[in-house]
Amino acid sequence: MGKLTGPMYGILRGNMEFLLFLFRRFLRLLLTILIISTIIFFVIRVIPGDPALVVAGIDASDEDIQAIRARLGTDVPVAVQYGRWLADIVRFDFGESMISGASVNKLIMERFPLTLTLAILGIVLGIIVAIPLGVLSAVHRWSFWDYFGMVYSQMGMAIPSFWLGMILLLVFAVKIPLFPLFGSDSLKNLILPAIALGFARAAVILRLTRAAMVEELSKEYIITARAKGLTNRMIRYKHALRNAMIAVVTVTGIQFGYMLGGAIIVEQVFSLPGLGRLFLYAIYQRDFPLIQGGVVFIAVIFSLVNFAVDIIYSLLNPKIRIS
Amino acid sequence: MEKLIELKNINKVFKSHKLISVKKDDFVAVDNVSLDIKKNTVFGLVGESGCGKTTLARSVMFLDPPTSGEILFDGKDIASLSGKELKLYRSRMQIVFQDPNSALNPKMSIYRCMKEGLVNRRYPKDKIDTRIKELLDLVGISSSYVNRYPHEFSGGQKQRIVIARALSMEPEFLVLDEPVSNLDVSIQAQIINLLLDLKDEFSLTYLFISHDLNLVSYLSDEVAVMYKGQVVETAETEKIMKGPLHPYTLKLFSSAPGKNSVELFEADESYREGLPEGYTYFPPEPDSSLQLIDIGEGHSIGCYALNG
Amino acid sequence: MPKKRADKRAVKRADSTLEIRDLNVSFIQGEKEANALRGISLSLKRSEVHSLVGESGSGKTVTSTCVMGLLPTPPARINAGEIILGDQDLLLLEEKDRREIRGKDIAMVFQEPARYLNPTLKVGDQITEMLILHLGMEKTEAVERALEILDLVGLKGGKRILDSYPHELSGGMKQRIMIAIAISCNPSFLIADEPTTALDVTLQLQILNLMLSLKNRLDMGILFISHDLRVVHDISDWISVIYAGRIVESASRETLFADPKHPYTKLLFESIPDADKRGKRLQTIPGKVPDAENIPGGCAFHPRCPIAEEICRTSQPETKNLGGNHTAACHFIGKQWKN
Amino acid sequence: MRKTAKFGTVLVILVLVILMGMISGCAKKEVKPLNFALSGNPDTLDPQKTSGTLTFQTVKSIYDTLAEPDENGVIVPALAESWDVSADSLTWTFHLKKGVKFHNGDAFTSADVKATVKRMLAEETGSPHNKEFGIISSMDTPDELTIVFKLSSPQASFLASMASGWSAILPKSLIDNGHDFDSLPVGTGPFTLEEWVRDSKVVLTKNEDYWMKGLPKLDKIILNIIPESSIQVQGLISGQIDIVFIIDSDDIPMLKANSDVKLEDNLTALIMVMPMNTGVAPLDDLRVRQAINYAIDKQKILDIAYGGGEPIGTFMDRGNAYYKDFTDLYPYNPEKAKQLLKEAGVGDDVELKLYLPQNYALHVKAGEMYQEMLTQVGLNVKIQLIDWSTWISDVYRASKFDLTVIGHTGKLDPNGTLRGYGEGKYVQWMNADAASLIKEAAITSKYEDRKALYDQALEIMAKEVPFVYLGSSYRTTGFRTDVSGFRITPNLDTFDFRWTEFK
Repeated sequence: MGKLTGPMYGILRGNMEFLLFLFRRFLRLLLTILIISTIIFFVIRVIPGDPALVVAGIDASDEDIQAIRARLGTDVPVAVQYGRWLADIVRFDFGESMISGASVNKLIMERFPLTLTLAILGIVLGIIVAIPLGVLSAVHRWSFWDYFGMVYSQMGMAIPSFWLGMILLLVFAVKIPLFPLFGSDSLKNLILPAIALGFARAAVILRLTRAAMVEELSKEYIITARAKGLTNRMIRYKHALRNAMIAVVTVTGIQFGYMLGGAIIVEQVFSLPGLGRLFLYAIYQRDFPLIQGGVVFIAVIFSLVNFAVDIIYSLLNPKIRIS
Repeated sequence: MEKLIELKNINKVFKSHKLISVKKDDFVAVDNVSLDIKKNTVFGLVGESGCGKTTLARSVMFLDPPTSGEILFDGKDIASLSGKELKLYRSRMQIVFQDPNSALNPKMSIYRCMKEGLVNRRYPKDKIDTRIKELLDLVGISSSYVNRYPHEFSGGQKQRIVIARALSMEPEFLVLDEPVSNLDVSIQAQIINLLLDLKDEFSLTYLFISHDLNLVSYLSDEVAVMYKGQVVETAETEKIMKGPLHPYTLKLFSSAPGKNSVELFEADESYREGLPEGYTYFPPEPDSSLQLIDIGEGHSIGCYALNG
Repeated sequence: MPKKRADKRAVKRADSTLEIRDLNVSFIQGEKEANALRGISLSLKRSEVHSLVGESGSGKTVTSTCVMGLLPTPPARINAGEIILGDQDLLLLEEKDRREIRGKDIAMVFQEPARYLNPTLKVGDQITEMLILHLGMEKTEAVERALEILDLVGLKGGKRILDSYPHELSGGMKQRIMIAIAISCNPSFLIADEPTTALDVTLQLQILNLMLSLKNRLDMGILFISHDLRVVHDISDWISVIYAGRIVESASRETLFADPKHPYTKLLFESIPDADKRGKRLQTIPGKVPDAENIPGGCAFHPRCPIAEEICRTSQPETKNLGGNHTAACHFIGKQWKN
Repeated sequence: MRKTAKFGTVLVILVLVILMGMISGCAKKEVKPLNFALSGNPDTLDPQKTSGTLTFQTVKSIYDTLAEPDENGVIVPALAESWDVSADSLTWTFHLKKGVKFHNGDAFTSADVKATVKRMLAEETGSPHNKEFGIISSMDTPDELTIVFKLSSPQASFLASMASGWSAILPKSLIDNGHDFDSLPVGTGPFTLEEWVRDSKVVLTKNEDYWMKGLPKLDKIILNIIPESSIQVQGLISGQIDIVFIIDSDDIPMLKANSDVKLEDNLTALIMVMPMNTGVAPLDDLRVRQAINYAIDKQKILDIAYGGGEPIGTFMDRGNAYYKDFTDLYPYNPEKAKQLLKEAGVGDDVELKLYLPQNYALHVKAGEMYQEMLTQVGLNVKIQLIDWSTWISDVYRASKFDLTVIGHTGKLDPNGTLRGYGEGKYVQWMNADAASLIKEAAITSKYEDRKALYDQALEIMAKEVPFVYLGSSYRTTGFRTDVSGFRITPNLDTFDFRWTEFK
């Protein structure tokens, strides 16, 4: 094994061990999906509302509705529906939307790129703003930057993204028409939504960055670094920030997960054809397969994000090896 | 002298919990330990950190029941006790840890913290206040401080309060896990004197755990030396101080400070001091098992039989 | 090591003592003022171990951080005193110059290596960053030097150790890394703040022996800070006993252990438990070390002192030289008492 | 500190540069399209598979039907040049237009009509309307331009069915291929589908070969799917949207002040009502229902909640050819209401639950006004918000409600509007006379005869008041001033862009 040490050690030491780790993660993912999807399967059937009625419209006769139920497969007992559905999802087949008849997989994959781009842009904007500001706030406590950061994070937590989105549109799409008011053709359409989405997340990341930096700066190894005669810059950025990032990365990952949820509101305001609106209408219309597929999809995304966070975390934190 | 505690072949294994794992890395923290602790004596347990002292103590207290082995308290097997009896037995044994801060709830006044234990064991309500005063008096804390909170006390005072609380259960047996290591020299002496006084006054029995050889040799009647979960040497204190035999004991003794730069004792395979014929201090096979051989007058050493 | 650089360092090596004179430090917190150091003087010669012994709160750590220039001001305030290295008073230097000296001329080793090492930096980086900063070495050169230093502190394994993270090393190894970091720039003086307290006895002995051998090889002066008289006994050339921010007694190790003059020193010796005192009650010192906010007037030790008289309450005893630089600050030096 | 400031400045500049880079370099000019604001995504573009209005609003421009309602709601020829009905009303013969072409180039013939209706009837198509066509017993195509439908029973509404959005004619060749009409509609309509980005936009381009000469006038239409009405309105103001279909009454004053925008009010085919569950006490008591009708200031609710409209007084939309005025029956008279309630012995000890569909802000607003007015006369009304699918399943299908607020869409054929009332349809109102009148009208083809039957039925409904008949509301459409010729098909609420143009 020779020279291999450090974070990726666990991965490189033996492919076997890493594969096993992946396998365990995968099993855990499957288990999570099974549990979540089972819960959602029954919950959406317990809440009132029948997709057949949505399909039929209010003027359809009882006969029509029966026919539609039969076609949708909601005319059999819930247990049978559950069994059918389980049998389908093991083949990664989430069925067809009850309302539009399109394949759930296709509908989701059509919308996902936009929501993903939006979330990534949002988190990148959030990080660009939050981490430097958080570090500055921590390093120069009670300075202008710190107060600025505090005001910002207060605002970020308090301002709803719906409202912020509206304001951004009124200012930057109507008063000063730099950006389009609606549409989804170019990256330009995503800038304002990404800001609306990233704003609140940035506030959270900022607070955390500040807190983590303050904590790290009060740790003993900082005294060692000072005793070594290192410059303040080295102490802050080489020593403290590196450690502070461990916590920041975790929270940023979680925030990224929240982005997918926050996207629902932002997509509504900015008329973007993303996952959020797809799922929102699926719920309105009681489109069972689409709701189920959506929940499973989000669970998978969350797990993947968590997985990525774990990997980055272990890269940053040598104490956590992947095993 | 009568035995209060008998430990027979105590093992404590920490299992690794993994859904799917390539290897089983169970950790044997206590490995086949047998000891007798006599009534109204101090039994010292020494060894380096991580050698299993604290785990053994927790097993004895039944805080973490041992994986296997028997614990006899006053001749009774603790494992055989029902929940109710166990609770009763447990109140006869108390433990004092190294760090009094974690033992005291910072949000509770000393009075409430003392009262809790007494109420728990159904001490007559009207006598609780008097009892608390008595106990605090006993450990040298002015009873006018009862309404103060832990942070208002110094480390030594907090440790006294912890001891007072332990005493409120009227135990017969106290496990003292490094009770003075965090204290200043002058305070340390006060607590040690207090512990010795209490032992005489209430006929207590102590299991005293420490890495400080000087302290253990001052305080204990008998000493056991632990190394990697096993007891490698045990004897009356005087005996072991005068003639330590096991190479690990020797190493430990030689490194105790205050001797002006003694070189660390490092035994080699040829070292067989005090061993009966046919035994060795070093495992002849990787999986040989250690035996505790009595070489007379209660002095036992851990060694391996040469032939199987 | 390249010759040129060795020469450059040789010029600087003129300073043979680190001298603390009448250091007076207090901490300001709102209205309150805590007198942490009330006139500490001690001198540390190269290739000598000078121990500063005292109980917690007596001012040991304030002294060492003050010498390093790491005392945060505020809340700390240096009221008076000098710290002389060579011909400079360190307290008068700019922060930038101070930083030059830190780590390079005066280095420090701390109590708990696990917490005082950066958990996310490889130990190699933690050693070499100083060589690069203070000695202007290239990275590869610094790694070479780091390997030499590892050898010096008795760590076998070379590169593999440099590529490790602190948590991958045992407690003893971590403390050796701390020492390696401290000695990497060949400092003239080393401040060791309870460097072995967190270690088991066997490791403690190893580290103490290592420090002694390094002292001799590198011609360092060590200011050894400890609360453990027995450890101090093993390592020191000279010992100063500190109580409530003042040095109450200072003597060579032999003298101090053979003939302590200050009642506090005597009581400390007698309160240490060991096998010889079996069956006897330990000598105790009543009360506790006063906090820096409420130091008693007169001799600060008088409330706990068995021989205190009226004068001890009113007047602070002067530090008297008892010959051979053995000093003690007591009105009744050498007076005996009955237990 | 100076370094920090520099760092911050660099950061700000960096962000700006990135943003500017994204803004520039993506502007292209071409033919001026008409931008229309559509409030939601059509579920599908297959007219046979849905009952969703958004689909019909979209495919109206892509498909044609044999007949279609004109601006006044009169059914006029479209793909069929003319039609004949046999005396027994059982045989319907349609004569088709010549020279009509599908977007894929296929010529339009009677075979396409037959294939389309067959597809509609097929179980696997899953059309929610297939029962409506179940009365067709046979179809004959004597020649390419003639199709004969034989019905199993007389059905007056058959023509209306053929004029409805779901009777759009699809090309036979593609039906046979199993073409994906869901996302790639192919019809004979004035526009062809260029692109459908789900939840974002539908782009339509001119059908150069359209059978109506000189139409359509526009080259391109973009139906922008914008769920937030305030964004639609902002789009209209800023010129990014040319037509906004329904405007929230709150926005009207602001738009009126804008010279780039003009507003047009039309009466909708909506029957705005507060249904009362006549199956539960105390609403089963006619006096209570009458009292409630007297208690409501109908014009006020129309004006405030629905942005204006005209009262109806019975269950028929105001603009309908079968409408008869009964608005004088229950004028606003709270005193009378109180008196009737007293007679019926109903006080505020009876709690009436008013279920409001929460995604329809206008109904919620109206509901609050109803509650207020009913409270004035001493009733105890509690509001509960529910979502749309719950409304359908619980209120509409299961009649689990006391009061609710809704707008029923008036149908092309009155039978669609009235069918089922008097027989317990969701308000649980039972009236044998009304039921038999409605049934008889359904099989009467002659207008005058039908009208007489419906007049009687509507009168009974107007007097028995299972609803509070509020009125037909106005719909306000907003246009950029340079847009003209936009039509809305009555009773279907679909958009007709054929005559629309920029001035």
